[in-house]
Order: sequence, then structure tokens, then C-alpha cells
Amino acid sequence: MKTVYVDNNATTQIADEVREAMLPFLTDLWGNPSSMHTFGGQVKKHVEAAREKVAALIGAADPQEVTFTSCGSESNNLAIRGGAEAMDKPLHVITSKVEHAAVSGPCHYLEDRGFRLTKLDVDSQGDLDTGALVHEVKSGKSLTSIMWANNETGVIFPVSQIGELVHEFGGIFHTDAVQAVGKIPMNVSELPIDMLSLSGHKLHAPKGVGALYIRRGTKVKPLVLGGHQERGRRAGTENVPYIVGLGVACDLAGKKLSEENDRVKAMRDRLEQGILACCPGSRVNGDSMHRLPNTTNISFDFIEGEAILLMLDDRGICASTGSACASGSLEPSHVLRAMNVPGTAVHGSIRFSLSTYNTDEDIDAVLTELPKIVQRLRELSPFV
Amino acid sequence: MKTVYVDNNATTQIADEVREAMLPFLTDLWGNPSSMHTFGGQVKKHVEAAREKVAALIGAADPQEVTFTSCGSESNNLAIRGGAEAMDKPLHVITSKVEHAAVSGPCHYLEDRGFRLTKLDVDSQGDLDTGALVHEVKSGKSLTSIMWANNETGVIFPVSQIGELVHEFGGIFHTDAVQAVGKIPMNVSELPIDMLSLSGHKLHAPKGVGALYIRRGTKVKPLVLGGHQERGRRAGTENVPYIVGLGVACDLAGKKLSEENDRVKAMRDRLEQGILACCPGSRVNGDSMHRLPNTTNISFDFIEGEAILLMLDDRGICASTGSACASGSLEPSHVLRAMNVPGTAVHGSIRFSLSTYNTDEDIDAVLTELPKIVQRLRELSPFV
Amino acid sequence: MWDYTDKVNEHFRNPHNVGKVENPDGEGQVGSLACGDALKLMFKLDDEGRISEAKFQTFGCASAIASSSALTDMIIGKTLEEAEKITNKDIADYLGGLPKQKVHCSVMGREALEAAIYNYRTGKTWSKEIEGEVVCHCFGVTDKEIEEAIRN
Ligand SMILES: Cc1ncc(COP(=O)(O)O)c(C=O)c1O
Ligand SMILES: Cc1ncc(COP(=O)(O)O)c(C=O)c1O
Ligand code: FES
Ligand code: FES
Repeated sequence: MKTVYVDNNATTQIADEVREAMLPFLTDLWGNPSSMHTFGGQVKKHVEAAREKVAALIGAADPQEVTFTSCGSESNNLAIRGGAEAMDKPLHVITSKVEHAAVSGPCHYLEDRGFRLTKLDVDSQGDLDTGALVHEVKSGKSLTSIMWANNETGVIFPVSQIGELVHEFGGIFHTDAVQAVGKIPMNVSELPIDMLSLSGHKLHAPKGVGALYIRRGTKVKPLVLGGHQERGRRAGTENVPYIVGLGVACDLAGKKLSEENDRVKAMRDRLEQGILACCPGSRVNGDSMHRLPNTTNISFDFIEGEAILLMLDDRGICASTGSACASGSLEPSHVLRAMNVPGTAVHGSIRFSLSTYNTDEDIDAVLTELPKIVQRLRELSPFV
Repeated sequence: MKTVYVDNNATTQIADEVREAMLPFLTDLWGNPSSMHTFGGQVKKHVEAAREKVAALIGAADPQEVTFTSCGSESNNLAIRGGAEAMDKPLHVITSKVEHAAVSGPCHYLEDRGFRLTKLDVDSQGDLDTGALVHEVKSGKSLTSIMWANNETGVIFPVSQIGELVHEFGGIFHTDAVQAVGKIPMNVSELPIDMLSLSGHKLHAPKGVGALYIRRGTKVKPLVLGGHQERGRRAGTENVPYIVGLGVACDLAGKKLSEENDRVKAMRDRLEQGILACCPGSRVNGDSMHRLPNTTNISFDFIEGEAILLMLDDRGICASTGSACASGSLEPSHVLRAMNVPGTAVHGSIRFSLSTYNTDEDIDAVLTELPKIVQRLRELSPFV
Repeated sequence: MWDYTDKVNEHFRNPHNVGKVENPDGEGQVGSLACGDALKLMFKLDDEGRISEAKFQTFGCASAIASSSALTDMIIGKTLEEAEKITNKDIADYLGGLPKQKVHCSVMGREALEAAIYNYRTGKTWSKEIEGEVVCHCFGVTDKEIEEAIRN
């Protein structure tokens, strides 16, 4: 059975170019970049070249603004815990109700330690309540962390507007851009963003590498304390192969940005329209104007998400309910709840997320199988 | 020019078996182990198999006592910061003066936040002042972090004795075993150790993966907060390829333990004796009774370490002064200073650290080149 | 990914006894659309007072579907007194076990059966107070009930 992978917001396949670029560093060039000898030291320039590529994709003015980490979650923790620790009076943390656990986790951590925490609402379209933000930022210097794009719905937040508001009152603005980087164009140097998190495995680099953009002048205390790696911002011997891989992945993502917003978007739209047309009682969750080109989140009345997923899985189709890392939990998606998705629909939502590796045949496969599954499960439902 | 790599305490080459085992996970098996679908979920059992292998090497009673991290530094930070946070009254942190920066860093972090910090002395042999430890642990429940083996000198600390003392007074004992794991036999389940750090790249797995052993019942707050990965102890999508690689590396290390303590030790001893014999004014730093089988740290009077290193490098020989990650600093080694290594010798020390990949020819090469270099530099020295 | 047994997978993929019983002798439903939980169970008795037909409908995850299917299989042919003795653990055992976090999914089936028997005996519809903290929001199952289910 062919695998139809439409779960690219959970993780992506490693691009061939990325793997090829990494292999020498898993084979002969295994030296420690901090070593004084040539064998180790020669590796350092490859790390720096990767830093330049990451900087280029996000539009950082200076590659030194990029700190490599071990994943998107660590980037978020470094930004929020480290950013709050470095502030003189970091009393107010502002975030949204639809953040990834790797943002809400450190925010609640700070709350437990006496910070005031505000979690902004979203409306039924998943759009941020920026009015409330205006009100909150006024109350004093804040650390605000709002995601660029939501992992479950793909809804894009107005980071430029948010950052301006935050800056107006002297606050610091971090954005979790794990789902946005490589999917939409961005130029942080021209945006009011102080810190930005990204993760390799969402853009065809491996799982286990990430980066945090820290604008020059922004103060952050390290999370992993120890050696002088990453200019003292992140201790630990550098994961050279993955850093090199992340560099290449960023390069590729830059080149494929237009394909993502063009061919991938067209496939996504066909998938979405197709599902809505052939599955009665289905609806799209999330603002369709401000949405990542690759994501669609669809609710089905009266049936439950896990059951749909498992039946899709039987047919080789990989999709997801909410975020993969929440799949250990039985709670319905906090994102859909924040959006007040009504009734059983909140339990019956499926996220399809595409990448440039998807084909029209993948879309056909989903459109053939899904309606049968929905009908079958509806027959089981006491509500229909 | 052939590279003679005798810097295995800085990092090691990736074993072929490790790379081979990782490749499928960089190629076809790139799913997210937390995914609900088979394509992702099937990967999980490989992560768990790796956990069993790590547990087996260190003698953990239960694989669930092993938490994967992104490096040895993170393991140390998780143990110390997370361990202190989880204690009711974690007022006293005890460590030694010869720890790696990834231990002293988080210890100082805690000191800055109001913890009492005690850093125990070592004697001129690099052995711990256990008398002082007896005195300190008595003063109340402590978090004690003492390394199993020193990275610069290879000196092995009496972790069993230390742990017993700490436990007698209700404290928690963490050991940074990054340099010990894979080099000497160990069985944590029979030792009074609550937490133990290890790092992949010191035992022929890649840089960028580590583990923390957390004895069942020991409380630790996570450092990277977010998703439910690693049973809530470490958020972030798992670095599956490296975790698999670390498992294989632990397997291999177990099989090669006797070779390490036999052939590698014999090479080390020949190297050490050879240098002492042909370089007047040289001496070994560190207790030769309690020492890792692969490490020798030798001081040369009147000449400077960096100069020796660079000349060795010209001849393709890779060695190190102190720890690689400190090489950005110009300070003489904190370890040798704590040992009160006298006069110029503290500036003129070189660490040679071997692995099972070294050969007798490597030793011959060092023994041929080093005396020439030492003599040459002595001619430059104003002290001779 | 949940570690479901083959038996769970089988019952989830091809659930037995789905639907409604015509003119049921007993009918029980737990949960409601509003709070997001729902399982409906109906049965018919034969002349000897044994359950001759039992059917269910559920809005639920794979465990809930499999548990309901298993339960209907288990009660057919039993008297109400026998059927009443079936515990959540019996259901889980019948399925070769359920993942720890999913044990509660078998609770609902048990309760729907209880409700249906109550309905048969009294002619009334069973309404039930839920105490404790709601753990499984999708079905309004409480921690107390899970505890009981696990202890059973
Ligand atoms: C004793 C000791 N602890 C910790 C570390 C840190 O390990 P890593 O580089 O994997 O973070 C090292 C090596 O660099 C070490 O030698
Ligand atoms: C929005 C968002 N933030 C953070 C993360 C965490 O990234 P990682 O798994 O690399 O830690 C993810 C994905 O899991 C995500 O979707
Ligand atoms: S003279 Fe160069 S390091 Fe001190
Ligand atoms: S019924 Fe199965 S998760 Fe709640």
C-alpha cells in the first residue's frame, strides 16, 4: 500500500539534498568545531555557513542573530524562560490561547513563579483578539509570545501589528514561527520581532535541530548553561550534521517558497473543496484568508477524530487530529475549543497538511477514501 | 598526511555500525513517533529499543529511567536545575572545583538564585576531598553533583562512597558520567546514584544526543517544557536517528569495554611512559590509580600548551589542552589550578585521550614527534 | 500512537451489533450532545428472559467503539442478572486489554447497559449525577469512575 503522507505540520521527510549534505559530517568530518586542531576546527566554517543560510531564509540582518538549538521546543523555552530572566522587570507575560505546548509550558512556568500571565482569546475564525492585546500591552513592559502561524489550523497571526504594539510600550516580542518558516515569505530584519523560533523537521531537515533568532541587542539568558558554544547562548557540543542539514533545508525552502504558495496551495484548496463538497456536515476550521498555504483543518459533525484517523491509516493515509505531541492526551484540541467550535465538531476534526512532496494523486486518494469513512462512522453515531 | 586522533575526550568518530543503524531513519523512517498513524507510530518501538540499550550499558533497572536529551550539557542542566526545582527545600548545592562547565554553570545559576553553593577541593592528584564532603552533606538536605570521571585528567571519583554519604543525610546525588560511560563498567542500579548524565559523542554516537538516567522515584522538573515526549520529562519531537544511534553505540561500547580496559589502556600506558621517558621536565597530572583507561594529561615545564598543540597539529596529531569547549578561553585549566599544578606546568599541559580506533602506529607517531616539538619550544623559552 | 490489541482493532473496524433494536425492552443512553459524550444501548429479551438482541450507537474513539461492540457480544444470551455482573475489567479483558489512558472508554458501555436495565425495570429514563473531576472531556467520564474501572 502506498503511503499518502498529508501530515507535514507534524513532521516532514528529510530532503535528499539535506541528507546528502549531512553525510560527510556523519562520516569523515566528525571533529569538534571547538577543537584547536585543524581536524576539528575545519568543521566550524560549515556551521557558520549554515547559520548564514538560516539567516537568509528568515531575513536576519546578521547571521550571529541565529542561535542553533536542539528543536523548536527548546527555542521557545530559551526565548520565553531566558527572555523573561534577562528582563529587568519581566512581570507580565502575554500569549494566546492557541499556542503550542512548548510556548504555553514555559509561560505557565513563569506564572508559577509570580509573573502575571495573560492568554489572549481568538475568535471563531481563530483570529487573535488584537483589541485585547492593545489593552494588555499598555499595562507595562511585557514579554509577549504569539505564534506566527497556528499548527492545527494554519491561521496566520498579524505579527507585524502585534510586534508594533508590544514595542510601543517597551515590551519584547517573541514569535513561534515553527509552522511559518519555509511556508510563507518573511523578513525579520524589517519586522518588529525580537525573537523567532524555528524547527528543522518542519522544513525537511531532521528532527532534533532548531534555531532561535535573537535580534541584536535583545537579552536572553541561556537555558542550557555550560561551555561557550553559540557565543554562550547555548552550551553543548554542536550537532554539526544537523546544523549543516538545517542550512541546506533553509536554502531549499527559500527556493521552493513560490511552489509552496502556488502548487501546494492549489492542492490544498482542491482537497478542501473536495471534502466540503462530498462530506455533508463538514466545515473548515480557521480563517481562510489568513492561512498557511499547506494546511486545512476540517471538522465532521457527529463523528470522532481518532476513529477517522485510524480508518484513514488503514488506507495508508497519514493525517492528524490537532498536534501530534498532544496525541497522548484525550482532551479535545485546545485550539478548537478556544475557537468555540460547536458540539461534536470539536471532537471530530482532522488536519491535513501538505508539502511540496505531495502529488495530485495524494489528493485523489484522500478524496476517494474519506467520504466512505465518514459515512461508515456516521452509521455508528447515535446523533444522526 | 595521516590524521592521528588522540582527542577522544573531546569527541569521537561515529562508529560505522552506528551510522548504518541511523541511516534508515534519515531516509525512509522519518515519521514522528508521537503520530497516531502507523507510518509515524512504528518508529516509536525503535526509540524504546534504544532506551533499553542505554539502560543496559549503565545497568539501569528499568529503561524508563532513561530520558533522552540533546547532549551531555542538557542532561547536566536538567539534572541540576530540574532536580533543585523539584526538591522541597533545595537549599544546598554541593559540587567540586573540577566539574565541566555544564555542571558548574547550572550550579552557579542556582547560587545566583539564593542556593548555598559549596565547591569541594581536590588534592594535587586530582582526588576529591571526601572529608570535606562528609562535613558538607551533614548540614542539611543537599543536591550534590560530582562527576564520575574528569574530562581533563581522567581521574575517577568514588561515586559509590559519595552517593552513600549524600543519601545518609537525605540528599540527592547526580553524577556527570559523560566521560565514564563506555570506558569503565558500571551498574547504576546497585549504586547510590539518583541521576547520571551521558553524552553520545563521547562514545561513537553523533554530537547532539545524550541521556539522563533518573532513578525511579527521583523528582525532576523538565528543562524544556511543552509536549508529552519522554513521559513529560523533555519536550520536543524526538531525534529518532540519533537516539537509535546512541542505542547502537551503547551496545558496541558494552562489547568493547574489555578492549578499552585492556588494549586501549596498554596503548595509553605506553604513550605515557614513552613521553615521560623522552621529555625531561614532564609529569602526569592526576592520580594514576583511579584513572580512565584512555586518558593521560601531561605537563611540560617551561613551555605553553597552545604552542605544543599547534605544532602537533602541523604533524596531523590531534590532541587538546583542557576541554575543547574551554578552548575559546585563555584561562589556564580550572582543573589543573584546583590541583595546584605548579609554575609554568599549568600552562603547558596536553591531554591525550584514546579510543578503540587508535592503533600502535598512532602511539608511535606521537612518541616520534612530541619530543622534537618540546625541545624546539624549550629553545624558545626564557625559563630554560 | 495507541497500542491497541488486535481484538480492539477488529472490533473497531468491524463493530458488531451496530444500530437500533426495533421495539426494545430496555434502552439506555449516557451523555448528551451538549457535553459531548454519547452511547446508546438497546436490548430485547426472549421468552426465557435472556437478551436476544442488543445494539449500540456511539460517538467515540476507537476504544469506545470496540468496547461497545464487545459489550453487546458479551451480553447476548445472558439474563439481565448475569449481564449486570459484567465489569469494565471484563470488557477490557475480553478485548485483550486497553491502553491505561483508554480504560475509561469502557466505562460508558457499562453505564449505558445499567441505564438500559433500569429503563426495562422501571420504565423510567436514568439520569445520573457526575461527581469528581472530568478527565475525559469528550465523554464526561470522571476520575472516580476511572478509578473504579481500574480497580475493578
Ligand atoms: C565531563 C563532561 N561533561 C559534560 C560534557 C558536555 O557534553 P556535550 O558536549 O554533549 O554537551 C562534556 C564534554 O563536552 C564532558 O567532558
Ligand atoms: C507551532 C509549533 N511550535 C513548536 C513546535 C515544537 O517543535 P519541536 O518538535 O522541534 O520541538 C511545533 C511542532 O511540534 C509546532 O507546531
Ligand atoms: S600570550 Fe597569548 S594567550 Fe596569553
Ligand atoms: S471515550 Fe475514548 S477517549 Fe474518551
